[in-house]
Amino acid sequence: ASGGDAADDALNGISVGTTDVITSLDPAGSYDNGSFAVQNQVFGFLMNSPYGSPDVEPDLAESAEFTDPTTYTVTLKDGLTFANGNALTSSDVKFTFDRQLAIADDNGPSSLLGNLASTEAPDDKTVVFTLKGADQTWPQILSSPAGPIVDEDVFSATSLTSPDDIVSGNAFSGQYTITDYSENESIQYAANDAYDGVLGAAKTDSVTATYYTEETDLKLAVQEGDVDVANRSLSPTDLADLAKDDSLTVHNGPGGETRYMVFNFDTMPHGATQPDADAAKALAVRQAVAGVVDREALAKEVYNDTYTPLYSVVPDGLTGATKPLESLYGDGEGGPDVDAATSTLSSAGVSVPVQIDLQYSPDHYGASSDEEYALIKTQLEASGLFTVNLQSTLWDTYSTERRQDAYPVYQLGWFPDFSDADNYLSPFFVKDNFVGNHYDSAAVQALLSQEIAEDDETARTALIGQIQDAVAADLPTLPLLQGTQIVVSASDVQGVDDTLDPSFKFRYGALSR
Amino acid sequence: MTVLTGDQIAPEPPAPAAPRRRRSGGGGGLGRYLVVRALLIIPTVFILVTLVFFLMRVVGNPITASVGDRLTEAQLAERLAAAGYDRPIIVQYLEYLGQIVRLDFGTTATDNREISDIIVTYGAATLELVFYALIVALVIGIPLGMLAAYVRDRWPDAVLRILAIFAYATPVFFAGLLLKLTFSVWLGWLPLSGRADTRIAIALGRIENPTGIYILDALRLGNSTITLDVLSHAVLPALTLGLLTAGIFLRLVRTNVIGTLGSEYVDAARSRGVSELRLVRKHALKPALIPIITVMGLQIAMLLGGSVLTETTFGWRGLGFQLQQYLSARDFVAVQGIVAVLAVIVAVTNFLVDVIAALIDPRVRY
Amino acid sequence: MSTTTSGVLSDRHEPLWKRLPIIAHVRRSVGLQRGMLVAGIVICVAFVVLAVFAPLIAPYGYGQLSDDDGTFARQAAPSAEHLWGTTVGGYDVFSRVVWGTRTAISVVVVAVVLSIAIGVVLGLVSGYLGGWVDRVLVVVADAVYAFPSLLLAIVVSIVISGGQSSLWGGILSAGISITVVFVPQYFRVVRAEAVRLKSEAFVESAKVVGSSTPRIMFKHVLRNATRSLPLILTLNASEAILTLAALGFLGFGIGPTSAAEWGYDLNRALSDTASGIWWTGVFPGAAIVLMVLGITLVGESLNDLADPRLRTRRRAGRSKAGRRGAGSTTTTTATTPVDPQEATA
Amino acid sequence: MTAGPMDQGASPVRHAAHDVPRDERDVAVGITDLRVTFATDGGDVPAVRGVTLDVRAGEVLAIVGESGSGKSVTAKTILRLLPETAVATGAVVLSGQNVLEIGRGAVRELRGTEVAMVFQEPSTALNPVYTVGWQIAEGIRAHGKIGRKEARARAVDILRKVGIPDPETRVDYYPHQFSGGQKQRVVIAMALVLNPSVIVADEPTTALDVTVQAEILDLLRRCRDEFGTAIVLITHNMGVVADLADRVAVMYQGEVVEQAPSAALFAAPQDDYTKRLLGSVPVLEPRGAQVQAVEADRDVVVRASGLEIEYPGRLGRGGFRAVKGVDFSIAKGEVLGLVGESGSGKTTIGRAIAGLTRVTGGSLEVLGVEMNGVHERDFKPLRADIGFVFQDPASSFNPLLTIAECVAEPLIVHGRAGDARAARGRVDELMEAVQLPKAFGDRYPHELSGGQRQRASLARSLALEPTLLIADEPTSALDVSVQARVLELFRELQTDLGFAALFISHDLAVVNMLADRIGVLYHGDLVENGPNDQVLGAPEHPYTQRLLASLPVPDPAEQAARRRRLAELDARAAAGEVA
Ligand SMILES: Nc1ncnc2c1ncn2[C@@H]1O[C@H](COP(=O)(O)OP(=O)(O)OP(=O)(O)O)[C@@H](O)[C@H]1O
Ligand SMILES: Nc1ncnc2c1ncn2[C@@H]1O[C@H](COP(=O)(O)OP(=O)(O)OP(=O)(O)O)[C@@H](O)[C@H]1O
Ligand SMILES: [Mg+2]
Ligand SMILES: [Mg+2]
Repeated sequence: ASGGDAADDALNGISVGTTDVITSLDPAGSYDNGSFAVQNQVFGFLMNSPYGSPDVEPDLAESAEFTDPTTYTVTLKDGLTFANGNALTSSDVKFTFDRQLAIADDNGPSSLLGNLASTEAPDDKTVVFTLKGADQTWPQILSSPAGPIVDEDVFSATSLTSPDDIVSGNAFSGQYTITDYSENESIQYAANDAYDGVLGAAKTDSVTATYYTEETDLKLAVQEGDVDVANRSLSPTDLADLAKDDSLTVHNGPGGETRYMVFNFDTMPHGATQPDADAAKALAVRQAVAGVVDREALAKEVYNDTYTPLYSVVPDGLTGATKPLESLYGDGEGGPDVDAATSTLSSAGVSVPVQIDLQYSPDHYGASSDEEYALIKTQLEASGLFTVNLQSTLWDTYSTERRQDAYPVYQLGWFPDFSDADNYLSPFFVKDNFVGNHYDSAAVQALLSQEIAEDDETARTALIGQIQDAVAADLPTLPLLQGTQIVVSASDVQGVDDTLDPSFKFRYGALSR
Repeated sequence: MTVLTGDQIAPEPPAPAAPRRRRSGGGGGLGRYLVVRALLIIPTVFILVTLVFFLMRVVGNPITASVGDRLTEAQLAERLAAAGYDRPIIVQYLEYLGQIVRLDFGTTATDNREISDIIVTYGAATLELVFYALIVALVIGIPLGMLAAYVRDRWPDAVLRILAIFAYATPVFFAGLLLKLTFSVWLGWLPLSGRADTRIAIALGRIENPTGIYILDALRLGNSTITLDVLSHAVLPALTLGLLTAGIFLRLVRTNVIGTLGSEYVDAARSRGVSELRLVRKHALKPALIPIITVMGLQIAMLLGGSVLTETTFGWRGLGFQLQQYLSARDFVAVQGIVAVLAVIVAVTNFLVDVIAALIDPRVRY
Repeated sequence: MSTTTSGVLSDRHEPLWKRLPIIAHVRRSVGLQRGMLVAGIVICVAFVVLAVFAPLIAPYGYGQLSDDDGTFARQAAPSAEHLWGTTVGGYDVFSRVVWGTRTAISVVVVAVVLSIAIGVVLGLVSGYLGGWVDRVLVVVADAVYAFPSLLLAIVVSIVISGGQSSLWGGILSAGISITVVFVPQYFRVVRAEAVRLKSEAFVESAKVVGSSTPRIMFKHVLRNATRSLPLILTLNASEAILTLAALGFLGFGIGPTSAAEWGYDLNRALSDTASGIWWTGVFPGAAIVLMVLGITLVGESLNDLADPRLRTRRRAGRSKAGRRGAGSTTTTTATTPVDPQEATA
Repeated sequence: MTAGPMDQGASPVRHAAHDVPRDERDVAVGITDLRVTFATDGGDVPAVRGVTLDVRAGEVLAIVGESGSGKSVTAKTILRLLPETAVATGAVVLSGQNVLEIGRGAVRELRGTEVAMVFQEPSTALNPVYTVGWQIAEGIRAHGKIGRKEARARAVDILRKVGIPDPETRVDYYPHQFSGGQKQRVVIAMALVLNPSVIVADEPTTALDVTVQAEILDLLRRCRDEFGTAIVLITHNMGVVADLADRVAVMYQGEVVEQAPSAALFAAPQDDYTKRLLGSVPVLEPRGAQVQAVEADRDVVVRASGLEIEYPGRLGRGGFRAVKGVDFSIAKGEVLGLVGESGSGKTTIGRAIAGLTRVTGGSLEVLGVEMNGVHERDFKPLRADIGFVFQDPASSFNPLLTIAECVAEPLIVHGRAGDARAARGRVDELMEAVQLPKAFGDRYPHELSGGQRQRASLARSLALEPTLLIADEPTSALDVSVQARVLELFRELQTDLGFAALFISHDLAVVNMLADRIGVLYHGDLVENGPNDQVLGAPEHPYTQRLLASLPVPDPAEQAARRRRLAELDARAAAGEVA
């Protein structure tokens, strides 16, 4: 083979640049955005969200439904094949899910399948999932990082399969196949004729993805025309500069990423294990913080509007999302109100200023965390109600220590596994959740178990609203910002906006020139 | 970055006193010396591996680092146990040593790749970079160092020395940024980052048995566009790392050449009517090279260290860059493995440097 | 070299201030060497002044985001209010560069003091006593030395700070992690000196007289083994600054609300610089370069002055009074200067 | 300044060159009113102060004088090899050109062709990384277009002439593959190869053993005779002067104080300084020392029997046996002199007695303690009874302590005084004993002259009134005149205090002055051991005989006779080998 062919192929195609990092091409070995972004291009799902919607529809499936509250039955489309020609049957689907559970890799997404009891393939086209409990998010889970369907003839049942084997085995079931794969350097995609799912055929035959190590390099690359599309991540400064460039278009789409502060109910001021423990005072402190932070300022000044204010634990754009915090605290329109916060504190009898030990991690949620928390500190202190002791800690220590109640108030962020409001609720507020901040509300937990089992769309949406209201009142976490998906493209590239949707999946198949 | 210069390593006169001691051994002496010297690599590597093992266990684990904000306490504990990270550290250490002895460095914790695979893939990139940088450093550092020694204490010497200090004083990332802005963005002459254009990198990946050293692969393909592209990508990183090293070399050569210029045999040659230029070129340089080479060997460790920053700055995916990524991910298996290999490389280089120094110095020939 | 210290000690009868290390060096230097030394000293002194008087010189605090007129604009170009503009975080660049001097110098002091203390003691014991302790220490030092120093610094700084980036935590962990990298160097040098001195006649004469080993080690060996320390000290000081900057640049340093640190500022300025906002990166970058330049100039000059082979000497043939502006030779008719080209002693 | 009548035919005409009537053209180098000044930290140092000299073809001019008198500087000026801190005025005329005034290129042309130099230390004068052939050829090729082959042929030729065996092969050897004497021959070959009219030899034999020195002097003599070269010979050894020089110039503090034909100078020195210099030279003459027989065991201070000392090898390699089974003893109050060539093991024995080097075989009893396998703990108390004087007085003092502190060190260590201040009284006494002003106690070692430092060193070694003193070449770093005074002092003190001593030296004459008995070491074996007169008067071992014969004496006539004796000895040895 000579270099000429590859160069010619690619010239007609689209080149995408990113600073993502891939840990594994094998869906069983990764649970991160960078890897999932690739898997989304090349693997089909039983259920997947079409362009423009957060909600899932059958993808490789012909139909899918709950045959009883804990049984989910999927019928596959006719004549499905992988790119290598192998038939894609229910046996591959069963293989896919069994192997996720069998491998349960350290870095894998098997925890998403915690509710899966068994997978059966009664015939070539039918798959029956048996769940441990009623779970209305199951169709969404099928579109999550745990859901890419893999070829049982290429993948190993018990261990991770190497990228070389996957690529040479051409075991792809999505819109694209990978023809050349150099991990974290470059990927060459070619449209997969065998794909026949909800997304339709890829609009461009050939896509090249280049992986940059530095945001600035990506910025300069798209500016210089080295890449047509720059997708994740560009710093606010870079974006502001690129927006001035006429030959480029900056696209914004809703993002699923949220940033919030966590209050540790034990160690926060007046928390349960503090000498001056008082639940009401603690609540007043949380409410006062909520009333003083100025989200607009954070979004604008620190993030140049690449993040938007977030007024609920569920981000805007998802089915069922509301904005309870907008009216509950501050000036009632989302802005801060020091007077209101002052009276909240004084009526609860909290003596001011309240000393807050605020923690954040400088290396996990982007370098702008430094600015974000410096500004929050300034805002809190400017109110005169708080003195803030701000401290940053590297992520690894941070994520260990935060569970050990070392941090009274601290920063966290969330990126969804799938585009369902529940993914922003259950992991946070069920008993023994991952946050571990000792918030334990029986009411909220009851609502959650009701919501997850509710198969009526409208009723479930209402329940989701109620839960948001309840946690907005208790404030175990204080939502601050919601990410936006921002893509910069050459002006002649089309289709970017089609795929910047609340599914948070950026599909190269939508792009064309 | 660690800068050691000749006069620190060998504070005594430049004439290589150390190797001379080995002379008396007679026939088998060199062989035995080499064997003992080679065996010394083992404790070096052992100490480093041990050091890294325990340090890395203190700084955290890859699982918490990667999914610490998604999993509940119980789920996390379960995964830690599955990976064996909850066992007593000494048990883990012994197990690791056992693996090392079998030359099995394991697979990385974060992305499940064979360490040996990583070494081969990224080692080639680092090798290429360090090689280019060394060329730049030698081509610039040695002649300019000789020139500075020749014109010592006059203004060209001062200019050269201050330039050398600048080369060394400018942090790699700062120099890299300035070079990038100048040559890539402003002048548009050279590519920004990476080792080759994406399409060309793909083409290079497709050839049979790629060495991973792009320039070799490109030459094998015999396509001038590709070769040019590969070379143009190498210019800035090689300059950044090379100039830094050249500054150090310049200083080293200058000091040592001035030192040898003061020795009696130079005076003796002068008394025979040998010209000044020839004195510098012939009489002063070669003996001065012996300590210079020894220090240059030590600089290899520095070059590898410097390559971390250079690789990061220029998106040059080599061992240094990879190492930093794994470090951030607290992937101790990967860090241990790469460090062990780096340690071997450094130890072997120092060993080879000793051998080369011995070859230049006829007094240690047997 | 048997001219051990006679040169450095110079004349005992000079007033004390003239015998202080740096001053004595300046006085002994000549021509370009003096020029470089003085330039280096001036730069270093300037930075020390900046550090000491940072609160007076810097218009704002290192972590200050607003003043009475309200919040600072972000990435504002240099103006009367913000001499060197503001950063992406809204900090005043000039103030942070000035405060950064403090951080840099603190780290240098911590690193150098610790590594000298540890390195000297280990080197002395190892070099003088020899035996298996020596062999083990040498192998360990070589091993640590073979480790890419930046990585070692990163790992150690994480271990020490536990990932926290407070002011003193940051300074100490940066300092200590640099120490770990430097100790082998001091160890090597002091050990080599100790080994050399061990066979010097005056040490042997103390031995024949029956002096105890500790007495010999500290009274005779240590005091004579320190001659090359000032040089390494300056070299290490500049490396400490570069290492601190690299740590900060890679995100293992001190947070912006705890202290000002140039490497961190440079990191945050990366995308600014690529977007034409030059002032956020150029100033901290230049501060690093300048400070390292100053220290290295001093170090190199000390080295040259300490090494008889490298030291330039004044040309003879002039009266004592004419000694000041030495360097070039005015040739009187009767004087035939020996050609400088030829005589490279 | 003496400008002696130069062309009085004082020296006998011995060779062709001297048959040519002397005229001005005959002057190979003419130096007129040469002044050289160095810039130093302490101000300008006038090193040469108005020297006027000339050397003629086929003549050896020796320049003698104490250390620092400006001999080397004068010599280097002839080739304009001074460092840039030096400023020279006056004239050095070489083949009609004033070396100090001509351009750089012209000087370079002269070097090698008109004037060449032989350096003191042959091992440092040769570039270690090039073959000797390369280095010789380089000098040839620096002066004219000469092919590589031809240059090499000439190199081989000249090596043969200076007596390097098998020059065709050796021309490709590196310097380290030659012995010290051979290296000096190579250096001389380099000087000779372009047939210069002048050779400047700066202490060409100081680094060599006496036996080798004799060979090199022979070679220089042949240069003069066969090539008609003028030689400027710098030395501090009056024996060498007597052996080789036609004319002698005596320098003192940068000036030539006397200039005379060799025989005349030795016979009737004019200048005071010259007289002092000649008077200080130790001469080998029978001393008739009274030898007390070793009577009882308790009178023996040191007894070695079958003493072996091996230095451990590096990296597990076999060790090096420096002393191979030696028997001797030193009685109370007796001085044993130890001589031998460099590397024969003299220092090693001295150090073993002081407990600085481990004894590896046989037995060495020091003050009743067996040193083979001794523990420092057991030996430490005895250290008070042993004094040690080191060769180099400069390095045997801690440069950071005052003389008084250094001298007080043994007193403090052995608890005779609390600190340096308390010991001051005793220190002053000791200073007086070695004839040093008390005030010197407050000085630092580098502020004393070499001779003064050696006195201080003696004072320190005597501080505890030892019964045994080990002196390892205590005067070899000193000028003859200073050496004479120190030796005198040593003798006086020994007589007064009556300590036993091991006196190590490579100079037979020096040992003879002090010792009651002499031991001669050769390659680690004690080949001779007996009373002075026996060893010097009737040496048994051939090495001792050679050693005695090689020793130049400061008397031209006597030296000529000795030279003949040595030649006979060599002839006999050669014949013996054949047989
Ligand atoms: N490079 C130099 N810089 C300063 N002073 C020097 C230098 N070289 C020689 N001198 C001084 O010049 C004087 C004469 O030195 P020179 O070397 O000629 O002595 P010398 O007679 O050869 O003595 P020696 O017998 O010890 O070799 C001495 O006082 C010496 O200190
Ligand atoms: N520390 C040592 N390790 C190994 N060999 C040594 C050591 N010291 C001396 N030797 C060797 O032992 C032999 C005797 O050395 P020693 O110093 O006793 O000689 P010397 O007679 O004092 O010579 P000189 O007249 O040159 O001082 C020499 O060949 C020398 O190279
Ligand atoms: Mg001399
Ligand atoms: Mg000796």
